[in-house]
Amino acid sequence: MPLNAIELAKLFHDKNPGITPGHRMCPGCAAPVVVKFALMTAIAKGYHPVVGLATGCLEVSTTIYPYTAWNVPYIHNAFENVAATISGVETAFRAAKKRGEIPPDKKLAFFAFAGDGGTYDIGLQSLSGAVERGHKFIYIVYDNEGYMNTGNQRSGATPPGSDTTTAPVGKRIPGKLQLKKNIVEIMAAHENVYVATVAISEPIDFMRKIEKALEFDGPAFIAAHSACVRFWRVNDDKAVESSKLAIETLYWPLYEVERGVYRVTKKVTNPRPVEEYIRAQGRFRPLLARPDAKEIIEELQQYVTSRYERLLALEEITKDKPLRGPWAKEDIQTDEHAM
Amino acid sequence: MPGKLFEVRWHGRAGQGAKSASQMLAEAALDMGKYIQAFPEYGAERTGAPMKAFNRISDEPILLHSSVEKPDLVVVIDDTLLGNPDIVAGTDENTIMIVNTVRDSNWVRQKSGFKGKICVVKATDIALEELGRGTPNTVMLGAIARVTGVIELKYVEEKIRDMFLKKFGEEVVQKNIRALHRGYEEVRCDA
Amino acid sequence: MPTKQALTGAEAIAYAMKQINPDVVAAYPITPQTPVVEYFAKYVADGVVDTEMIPVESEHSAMSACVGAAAAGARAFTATAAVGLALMHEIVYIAASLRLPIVMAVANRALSGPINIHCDHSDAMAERDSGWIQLWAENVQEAYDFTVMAYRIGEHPDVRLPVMINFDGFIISHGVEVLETLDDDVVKNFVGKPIKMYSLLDTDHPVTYGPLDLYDYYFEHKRQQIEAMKHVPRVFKQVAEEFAKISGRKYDLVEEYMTDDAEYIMIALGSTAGTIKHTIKELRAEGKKVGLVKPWVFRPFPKFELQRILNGRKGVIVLDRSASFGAEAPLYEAVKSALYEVAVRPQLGSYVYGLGGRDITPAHIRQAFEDAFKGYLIADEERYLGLRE
Amino acid sequence: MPELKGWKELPIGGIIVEPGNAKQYKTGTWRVLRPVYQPENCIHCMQCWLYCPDQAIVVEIVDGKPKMKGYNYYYCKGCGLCANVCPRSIDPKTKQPAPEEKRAIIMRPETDFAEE
Repeated sequence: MPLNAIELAKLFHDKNPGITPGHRMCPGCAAPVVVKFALMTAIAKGYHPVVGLATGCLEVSTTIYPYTAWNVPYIHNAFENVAATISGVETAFRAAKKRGEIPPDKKLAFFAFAGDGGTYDIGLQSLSGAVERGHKFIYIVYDNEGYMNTGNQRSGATPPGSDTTTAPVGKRIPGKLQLKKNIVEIMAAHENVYVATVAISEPIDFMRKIEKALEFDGPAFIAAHSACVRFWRVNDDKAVESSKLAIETLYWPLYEVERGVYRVTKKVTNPRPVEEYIRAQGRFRPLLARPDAKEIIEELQQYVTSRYERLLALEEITKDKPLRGPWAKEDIQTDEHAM
Repeated sequence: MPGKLFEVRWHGRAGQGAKSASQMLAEAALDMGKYIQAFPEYGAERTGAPMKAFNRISDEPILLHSSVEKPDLVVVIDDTLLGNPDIVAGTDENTIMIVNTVRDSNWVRQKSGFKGKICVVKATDIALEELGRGTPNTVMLGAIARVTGVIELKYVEEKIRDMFLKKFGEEVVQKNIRALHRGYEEVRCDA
Repeated sequence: MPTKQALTGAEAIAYAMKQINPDVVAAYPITPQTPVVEYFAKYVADGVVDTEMIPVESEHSAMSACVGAAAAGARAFTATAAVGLALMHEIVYIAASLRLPIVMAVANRALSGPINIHCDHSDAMAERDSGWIQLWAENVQEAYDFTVMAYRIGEHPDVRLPVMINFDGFIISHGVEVLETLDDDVVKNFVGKPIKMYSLLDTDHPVTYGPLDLYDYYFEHKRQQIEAMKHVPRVFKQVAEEFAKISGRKYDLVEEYMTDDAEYIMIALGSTAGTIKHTIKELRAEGKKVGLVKPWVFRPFPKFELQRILNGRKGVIVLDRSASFGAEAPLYEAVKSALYEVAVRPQLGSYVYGLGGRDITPAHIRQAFEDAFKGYLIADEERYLGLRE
Repeated sequence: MPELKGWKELPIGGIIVEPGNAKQYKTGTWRVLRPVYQPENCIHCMQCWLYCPDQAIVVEIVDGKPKMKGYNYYYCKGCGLCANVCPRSIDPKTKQPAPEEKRAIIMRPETDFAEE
C-alpha cells in the first residue's frame, strides 16, 4: 500500500511522528514538513527513527531548552558534523546488536537532517566521509538555499541573482554570481549510495524515495527542496507552491541515482520558463530591477534545460547498469568472531 | 658485565633495520631480567637517510627520558656512515664501537676518528651466506653479545624463535641462529 | 599472572584497549599517535576484539563519531595528537558538556606552526579548560595503567566526564620500555560493563541530546560540570585503590618523589619527571635535599595536594613543556595561584623547556636546581632550559 | 513558563528526558491570520493534515476513515498553508480561486476573534 495522505492520517492522526507541535519554526516553513514526511514513512514501515541534526533553523527552533519537539531519540552535536555524529550512533547500534544488546528483529532508522549550509558547505567533508564508509543512514538536506538561521547569508546552494546579506544585489554586483553547487551529483559520485531529490509538493514520490532509502543496503542522501518563506520573501502559505513551481520550471528536477543508475521520477513535458520561478520570489526582486537580469536568467534557463536533458540521457544510458553491486555487507568477519 | 646503566647508540640508514635490532636487543635484555629502553630518533627522513636508534639497559628501573648523550656502545650498521661526525659524538676512550664492515679497525679509526675500542664484523656477508639476504641485524646482535656481555646468546636465540618460528618455520630460525653465532665468533676487536 | 613485555607506549595503550574491548573506536592517523590506532586496527582485523572501528576522514569526525557512539551508550575510544586535537577542539568541549565518558589518548606533540612532530604539551594545554579529565603518564607503564582505569573514572555516575590520557609523543609513544601487563580477565573484571545513561538506542525512552541552551539554563549546566570535576579526586582515589589491588601499583592525584625532607621541589608533567627523578638521585647522593612532585591528574587541578606538599619549602621550581604567549606558562600559573593560599610561601621559579621536542637532560634539570640552591628563583621571571640565546 | 529549576534539579548535560515536551509550548499566540474551517465544504482529503507544519489539524477516525474536525489553535501559527493546499480553495471549473462560501478553509484576521 503506497503511503498517501488518507492512509497516513489513519496511522498518525492521534500521534506525533517523531516531531511534535510546539516547535518554533517560522509559520509556513517547509522544513518541519520534510521531517514529518520522512519520519512518518519510517515509522509506518516499522522502523524506530533516531535523529541527528546539524546546527540550523530546524535545530535551534525545535530544541529550545527545556523543550524538545522530538519524541524520538535525538542528538545535535555541531554544525559541520551531523554525518560523522550519526555514523557514530549507527556504529554503536551495530556494536550493540553484535553483542546481543538489541533484539535482532528491531529496526532502527538513522536520519541526519541538515540545512544546505551544513551540507553543501561546512558539513561536506563529514558527509562525504560517512557516505564513503558506507554507514547505513539517511541524510536529508532541507535545502532552503542559504544560511537562513543566521539571517539569509549566501551558501553554496544559493542560486545566482538571489539577494543575500553576504552577496547582496548592489550597484555593481548583481548578487550571487555563481550557480548553485550540484550537491546531488557530488553525492551520487560516491557510487555506493542511493541519492534522490524530493519536494514536499510531490508527497507520494517523496515518501517512496524515503522507503527506498530505508530499504537500501547502504547510505542514502536525499535533497529536499525546502522553501524558506521568510527569506525567499514569499507569503507564509507558499511553501508547497514554491516547490511545485521549482519542479515545473526544471529548477528542481525530481530524480534518483541508485549506485549510478539514473531515473527521472517526474517527467516534465512542457516545462515553464525558469523566469516564473524567479519572478515568484521576492529574493530575486532586486535582481529583476537591474538591466543585466535578463542575462542571468537566460544563463540559468540554459543551465536547467541542459541539466534536465542530461538527466534524461543519463537515465537512458545507465538503465540496468549499476556501477557497483550492493554495498558490502557489514560485519562480514566480525560476525563470525562475535564474542 | 657493564655498569648499572648501559647505553647504546645505533647508526644505520632508514630501512636497514636498526630500529628492529635495537628492539630485539631490548627484548633479549628484558628476558634476562634487565630494565630496558629502546627508542629511535625520528625526523621526516625517508628510506636511505642516516638514522639513529638508542638503547638503555640497566639492573634498576630506568627513569631517564632524555636522549643518549654518552653511549657506552656505538653500533654502526652501515660503514659508509663512518665519516659522519655524529658517529663519534659523546664518545671517548672508554666507548666501544662495533662496525659492520669488510675492512679492518685501522680503516675504521681513520675514517671516524674514534678514540675507543673498535670491533669489526662482516655482518652483511655473513647474513648473505647464512640467510640469503643482506640483513645484518642478528649477526650484529651476536657481535654485541660477545663484545659487551650485555646480552647472552641463548636469550637472543629465544627471541629469534619467538619472532620467526610461527611465521617462517624452524629452518629460518636455525639460519638466524647460525648467523647470530657467527657474529659472536667472527667479530674482531683491536684491543 | 602479570607479564613483563617490552612495548612502546602506543602499543601499551592499544593493548589495554584490546583488553577493554570497547564498543566503538573512531580515529584518524596523526604522528605520533598513529601506532595506537594501527595496533588496535590489527586487533579488529584479526578478530581479537569485536569492537566496531570507524576509520574516519578527520579528527573532527573522530570526536564527532565518538560523541554519537557514546550518546548511544557505547564505550568509545579515540586517539590523537597536536593539530589533530586542535581540529577536534570544538567537539572536545561538546563531548564534555554532553557528559559523555569518552576516552582519548593524546600523544602529546607541539602545535603548529611552524609544523613540528615532536613532543611538547601545547596540544593538551590548549584543551585544559575543555571539561575533560586530564591524566598524565610518565612512562609506558602509566600510559597502560591509566587506560585501564579511565572508563571507571569517567563513567562513574558522580562524574560522567570524558578522560584524556596524555603520554609524551615519541618519547613514550615510540619508546620501548618494560611494561607489566595484567591478565585479560583481570582487566575485564576491573573495567566491568559500561554504565549507560540516556542511550539514543533506547527508543522506549527517547532523549534529546544537545538542545539550544540559552541564558536561562546554560549557566546551570556549566555549574553541573564544575560540580562533576569536584567529584573526580574522590572517584579517582577509589578507582586507584582498587587498581592497586590488582596491580600493586598505587596512584594518586600527584606522585611525590623524595619530598619528605626536601627543601627544594621540582614540579613537572609527563616523561620529564623520570629524568628529574634520575637527577634527584644524583643530587641526593651529593647531599642535596631535593624532591619532585608530578601531577598524575592535571584536570581537575590537584590544588590542595600541592598546597599541602609545597607549604613551607625553600624553593619550588615549575617546569612547563608549553608556553602561554603573553602570560605565565600553564603549569606554573596554576601552581603559583595555589601557593597564594599557603601559610609559608616558598621561593618560586618558572622554567619552560623542551618545546618542539627539544631534549631535556639531567644537566638542564641540575641547572634549574642550582638556581634554587643559590636562592636565585624569581617568581616573575620565566626562564628557559636548553634554549640558545 | 515553568519555574526555572536550579542546577541540582536538572538532568546533567542539558539532556531533555521528556520526549516531545514542546507540546506544552503554545505557538498559537503567533497567529495573525486564523484558518476557519467550513466543514460543509470539506472532502476530508487530508491534504491540510498532511502539510500542516505545526500538526494543528484535528483528525478523528469515523467509520474507519479520517475526518477533519477543525483546528488546534494552541499550536496553529496561521501560516495558511492548509488553505493553500486545500483543493476546495480552487474552483474546479474555472481553476480560479473559489468563492469563500465554497471553500473548506478560509483565512480571517485574528483581530476578528476578540476573546474566546
